[in-house]
Amino acid sequence: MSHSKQINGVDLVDSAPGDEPVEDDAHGLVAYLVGLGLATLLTAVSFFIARTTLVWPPSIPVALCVLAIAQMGVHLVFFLHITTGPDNVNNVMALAFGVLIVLLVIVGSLWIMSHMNHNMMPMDQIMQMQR
Amino acid sequence: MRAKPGGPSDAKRCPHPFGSPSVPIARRAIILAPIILTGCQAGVLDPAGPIGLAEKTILIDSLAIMLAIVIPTIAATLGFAWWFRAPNTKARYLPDFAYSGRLELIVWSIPLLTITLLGGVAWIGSHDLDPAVPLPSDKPPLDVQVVSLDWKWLFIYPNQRVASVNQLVVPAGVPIHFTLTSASVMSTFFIPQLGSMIYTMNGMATQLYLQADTPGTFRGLSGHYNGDGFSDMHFDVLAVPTDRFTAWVSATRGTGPTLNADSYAELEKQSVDAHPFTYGNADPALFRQIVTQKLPPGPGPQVGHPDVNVSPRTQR
Amino acid sequence: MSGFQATAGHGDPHSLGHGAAREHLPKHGGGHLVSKRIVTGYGFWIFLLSDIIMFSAFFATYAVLVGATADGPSGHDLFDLRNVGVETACLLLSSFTCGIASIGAMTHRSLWFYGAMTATFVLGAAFVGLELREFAGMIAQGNGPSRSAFLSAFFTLVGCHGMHVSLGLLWLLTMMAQVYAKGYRDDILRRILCFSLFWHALDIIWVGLFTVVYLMGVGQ
Amino acid sequence: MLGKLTWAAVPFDQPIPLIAAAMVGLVIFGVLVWVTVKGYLPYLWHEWITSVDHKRIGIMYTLLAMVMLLRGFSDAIMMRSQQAMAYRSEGYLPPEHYDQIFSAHGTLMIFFVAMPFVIGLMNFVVPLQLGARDVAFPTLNSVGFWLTATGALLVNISLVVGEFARTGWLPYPPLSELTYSPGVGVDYYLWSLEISGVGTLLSGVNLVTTVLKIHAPGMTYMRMPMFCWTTLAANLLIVAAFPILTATLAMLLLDRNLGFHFFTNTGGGNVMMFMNLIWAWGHPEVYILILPAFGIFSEVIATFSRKPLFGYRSMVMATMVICLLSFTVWLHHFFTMGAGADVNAIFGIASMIIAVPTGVKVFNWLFTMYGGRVVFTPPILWSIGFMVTFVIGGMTGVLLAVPPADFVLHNSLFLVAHFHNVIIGGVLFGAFAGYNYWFPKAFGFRLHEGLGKAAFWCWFIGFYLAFMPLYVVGLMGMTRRMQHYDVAAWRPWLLIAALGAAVILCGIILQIAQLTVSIRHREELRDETGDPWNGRSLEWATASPPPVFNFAVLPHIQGEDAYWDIKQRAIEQARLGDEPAYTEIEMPKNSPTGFICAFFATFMGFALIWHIWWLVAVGALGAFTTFVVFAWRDEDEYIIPADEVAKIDRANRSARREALVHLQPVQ
Ligand code: HEA
Ligand code: HEA
Ligand code: CUA
Ligand SMILES: [Cu+2]
Repeated sequence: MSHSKQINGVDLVDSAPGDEPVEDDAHGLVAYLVGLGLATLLTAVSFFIARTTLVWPPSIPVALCVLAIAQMGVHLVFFLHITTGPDNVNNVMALAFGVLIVLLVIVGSLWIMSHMNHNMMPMDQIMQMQR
Repeated sequence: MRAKPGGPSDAKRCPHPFGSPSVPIARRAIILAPIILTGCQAGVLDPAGPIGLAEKTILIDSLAIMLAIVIPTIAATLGFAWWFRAPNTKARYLPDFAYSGRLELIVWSIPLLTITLLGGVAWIGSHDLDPAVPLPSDKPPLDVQVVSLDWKWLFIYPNQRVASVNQLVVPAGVPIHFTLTSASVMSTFFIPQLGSMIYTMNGMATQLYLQADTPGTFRGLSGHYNGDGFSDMHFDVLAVPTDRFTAWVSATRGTGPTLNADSYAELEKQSVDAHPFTYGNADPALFRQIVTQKLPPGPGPQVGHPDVNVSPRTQR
Repeated sequence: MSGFQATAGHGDPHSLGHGAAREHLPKHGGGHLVSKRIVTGYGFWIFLLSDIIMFSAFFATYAVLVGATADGPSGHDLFDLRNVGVETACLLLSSFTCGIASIGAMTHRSLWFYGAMTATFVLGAAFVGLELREFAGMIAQGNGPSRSAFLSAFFTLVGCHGMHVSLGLLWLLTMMAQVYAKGYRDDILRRILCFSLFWHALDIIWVGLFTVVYLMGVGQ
Repeated sequence: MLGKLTWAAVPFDQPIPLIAAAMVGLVIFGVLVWVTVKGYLPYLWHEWITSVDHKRIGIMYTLLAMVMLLRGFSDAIMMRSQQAMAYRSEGYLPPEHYDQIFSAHGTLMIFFVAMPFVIGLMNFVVPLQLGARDVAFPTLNSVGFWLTATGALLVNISLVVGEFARTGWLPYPPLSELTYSPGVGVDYYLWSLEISGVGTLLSGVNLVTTVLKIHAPGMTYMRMPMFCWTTLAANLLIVAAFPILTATLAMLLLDRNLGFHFFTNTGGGNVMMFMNLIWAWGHPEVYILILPAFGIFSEVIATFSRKPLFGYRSMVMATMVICLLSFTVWLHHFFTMGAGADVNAIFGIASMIIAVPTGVKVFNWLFTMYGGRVVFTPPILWSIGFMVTFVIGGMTGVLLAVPPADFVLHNSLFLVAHFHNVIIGGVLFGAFAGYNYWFPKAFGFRLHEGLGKAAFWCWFIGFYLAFMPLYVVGLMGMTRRMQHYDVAAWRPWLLIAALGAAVILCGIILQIAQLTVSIRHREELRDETGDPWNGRSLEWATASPPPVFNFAVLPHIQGEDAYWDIKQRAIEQARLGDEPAYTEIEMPKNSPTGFICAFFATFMGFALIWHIWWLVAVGALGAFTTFVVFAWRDEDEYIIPADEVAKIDRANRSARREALVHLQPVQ
């Protein structure tokens, strides 16, 4: 937390999310270029994997998820400049909180709903009755 | 129709609140104050079957565990507030008492330990009393299919090929396996004295096992609000000796209307306050057709006053 | 304040009073309090997180309903990966040009700014156009959102992103007009910062979208 | 031209709502005429409606809450009297009317009473406690408030034009789908909440940013008053939970208006997904309400025990733990749907774990009183009443979190008793404590103490009379939302409950009396120094009511209990600090953006409900134009010259200097 870095009540500066981390813009441009390159690469791999027959099919969704997470990371670092500022703890904390909630909502819902659907499938019940 | 107080069978269904000796009597008196008041009034605390009994026990145990902390907390609140009132100069004034590592530890660990205990109860309880788990019994369970309609209950006995509306007749001492669905909106099937309630939903089938230990009449209802006719959507559960049940089935069988897709479509329309009646012949495949939506869900409100699209009123 | 204050005060050196004049605090200097730029950026960041959480609800719904096709077509029958590839390329490039535009704005270089903003707009509009064409095609074949729960979820999830992009385009034009009319004023630069955050965030959501909806959908 | 709207929409056959609405209309009209004739309109417009001052906005939020509280309470009285009468009879409210009443009661109470009340208090107090001049985004703050007001207005319009939802306060499908609720009631519900939800989200973003980024120098996180922490936690929850509500309601809207199939019986829709999503918002929501209340109690108990809050760090920790855990328990609202033993048990245990940090809080309040000098003012009476009542409500909550117990208690009046127990005993008591506590700060005079105490006792006793019987009938198997019943054994309890509601009514009347009497006698109750309670945090360091800029000079904070330290030093030295060097202050200008946006949003919402599409377009365009025009302005700040700042501050300093003579160093 940025304010924990206070000295005699004086804040060390923190930065806004998305703020340019470097003063000289050539450097900024480089960051965007690197980001673009990495993102293109990851996207291409994703699209390739989705249709290829070279990998074991059940592993495809996993691979896609990993690639997507990687690409989101690339965007966050190179486009949104998160984590590269002088003191970005606060921004990252907020991001972590958001990601946690997103995960809870998605994973929680899927978990709950899969149990519900499983327990209430009419087919299940019918099979049970025909037993 | 509710349990009549004073009847001979009542003694059994209405156990003395001080029945269990595990907790000292005086403590139980406090714990059970509200329960003594409700006494034998045909509710959750007056169970008539194994599920209800177990749930009541869990309820009371958990309450007792928590009261052991909550009552001292309330007492301390009142006590501290009064003793440390400003005019009381006898009380010590500790203006800097704002931290104590030892107290902090106690403050976190007391609730934590309590919750650990309760959590154990919850874990075991949910597994043992999972509504979809069959009851241990040497008798094979009786299958009953339940359909909640706007605003009445349809009970189909697939193996007996009979059905009834707003009246559930079951043999006492035999586990009942309910398979439940809804013809339209969500409802909850609930017989307070027998225990666990469960939702009914269109296109889905939920499972529930219950059992009435002794003969008696119990109230059943929809726990979940489901529209204008909700308050009238209750039914009587008649738990009868097994031979009486068989007699009821054979008396019902063949008399009265037939339950098939056509009569079901008629029944499915919204109506309130249906008096109990039976179907002498029930199509055993009907339930499956309802669950799989081969038979379309209920039509919803048809009467409108002043205008269906603005504010429909139910006809009564 | 403040009667009982022991130390003599310092006026308002921390621009807590929202002083635009104090905006020129040395950017990474030693001021005690955060500048308005940081406050605005942070607030918008929080807003974006909440937007992403909203998308997570749509994502969860889509994931739950993906199999509920009501005997209608599934993603496998409907999705065209080439179209999605082009859409992705548009959006990714526009993220890049948007970055250029914000560098241009921060350094007050109009050529960069206007050029890159225009490019962003064109790419974004192309994306929206492609998506609309896809939607129109599906609806024309009777596979609109009321066909099945799966399609409801699909149209809502993807459409919600598309709507965000469209609103972003509207915002983009407003920003260009504001810079044109008022120049690179501090408050306008703050809005440009927010806009670029928004645009990049949409790209992140799209990554989730094309992965979960299209790539996994086709693979089913 | 007018969509579905015809004369048939006005329920001419139902005199009660019409007469009520006519009365309200007359009163509003009368007030408007009075305001205009007296020439107060410009004052209202410049000082309140267009104000972006967080204090004014906070006060308006609270006012909105109180007015809606009266509406919600009249609903409650109707329900209690209906159930008292409707034994083996229809009572006086037919189902289609009764069903609207409990739905409206729940909706209003949660969204337009409890929420605005706590948001109002947070808005008013937090910048003052942080030593800031305003919130992070003053204009957005105003937009947020006015959008909330729009939602409240729409709900109330439904009383006269059309109907309100008859689905309960959470519109479970398929009952809320077009097939089973073809009327406009559910649309009223949905659009009101979508619009006010945007407002709530804006205020959440605003307050999170304020707490995290805008402080006086030296106000580090670990020096913030407890209320700021709970505000942070509650607003983080708003930011994280409200988008889920918006999305969920949007899906239901799509189902109803465009034939989508998210939650329909047909087309593969899945009603369980609605329950899942709505409670993923709904459970965090109840902590959004209670956390600020916890903060208020922390302030009040510390102040009136004349001691610092006990275990500050523990309290911070507990707050943040509750904030996170609240997102892991939502399934406990549908244990009886059949998710299976593992899922039920895990969510049940997660729910119970919340009792741990909550218990820590309760015990820390206890130890705050320990060794203190407890002064029994109304705010602390509410707080002690809360501690006693809330632990009971919390306990029954934990009981409901035990799945097998919930299997027989779900949807019963036991549940209704639980949540009124925590909401009234927690949130409402907290709001009233805060109201009594900060009223002098807001208006410059205290509230009458005797009447305040009397109101408290009526509420306290009335609450127990009204809701303890519901626990009993709940255990007797009575479910919620019953329009009539025919079980004789339930009736006595429902009569007691009705009596309880009447006692609460006395409490409310006493509160209104308290307010009127206090206004009459404001000169005697005047708070000259700005520190009427011998407070500890920074809001007491400035005048009451505070000047627009809050602090003439930003305080430098040296420790926890910021103001207490400064004050003790002044008392020891028997003099105030040196007069600071005053400089000019820049403050944000007023802006009608919020009001105009809300104006268009009201029409847009109404048009969407009734399918008047041209009006929808007009409303949307209007709102967008307002924003662009707002964005175009060049000057959004004005300057208060240094000598004016000095003049205002010197007046307060002299009052304090006088008061200082009477203050003794703490023994
Ligand atoms: C914030 C939430 C809140 C509050 C405060 C209340 C307060 C009350 N509620 Fe409410 N209630 C709900 C939330 C709330 N309720 C919800 C969510 C439901 C579920 C709805 C559903 O089923 O869908 C419900 C349902 C509900 C029912 C329906 C039960 C059923 O389903 O059968 C009943 C029945 O009597 C009831 C009664 C009361 C009563 C008597 C009060 C009383 O305590 C009265 C409250 C008193 C006031 C509101 C005070 C007014 C105070 C002032 C005006 C202030 C005075 C002015 C100054 C200070 C200047 N409530
Ligand atoms: C402000 C609002 C508020 C608060 C704070 C709470 C707090 C809690 N609630 Fe409540 N709840 C509601 C509002 C609230 N609730 C509403 C509105 C509903 C119904 C909605 C509807 O259906 O319409 C509801 C419904 C509800 C249910 C669903 C029941 C059902 O539908 O069948 C459950 C089940 O688990 C539950 C549990 C809890 C728990 C475990 C807590 C805990 O947070 C309580 C923790 C507090 C304590 C335990 C007391 C203090 C602690 C100690 C003194 C320490 C020692 C104690 C122990 C170790 C036990 N609540
Ligand atoms: Cu709900 Cu299956
Ligand atoms: Cu909950």
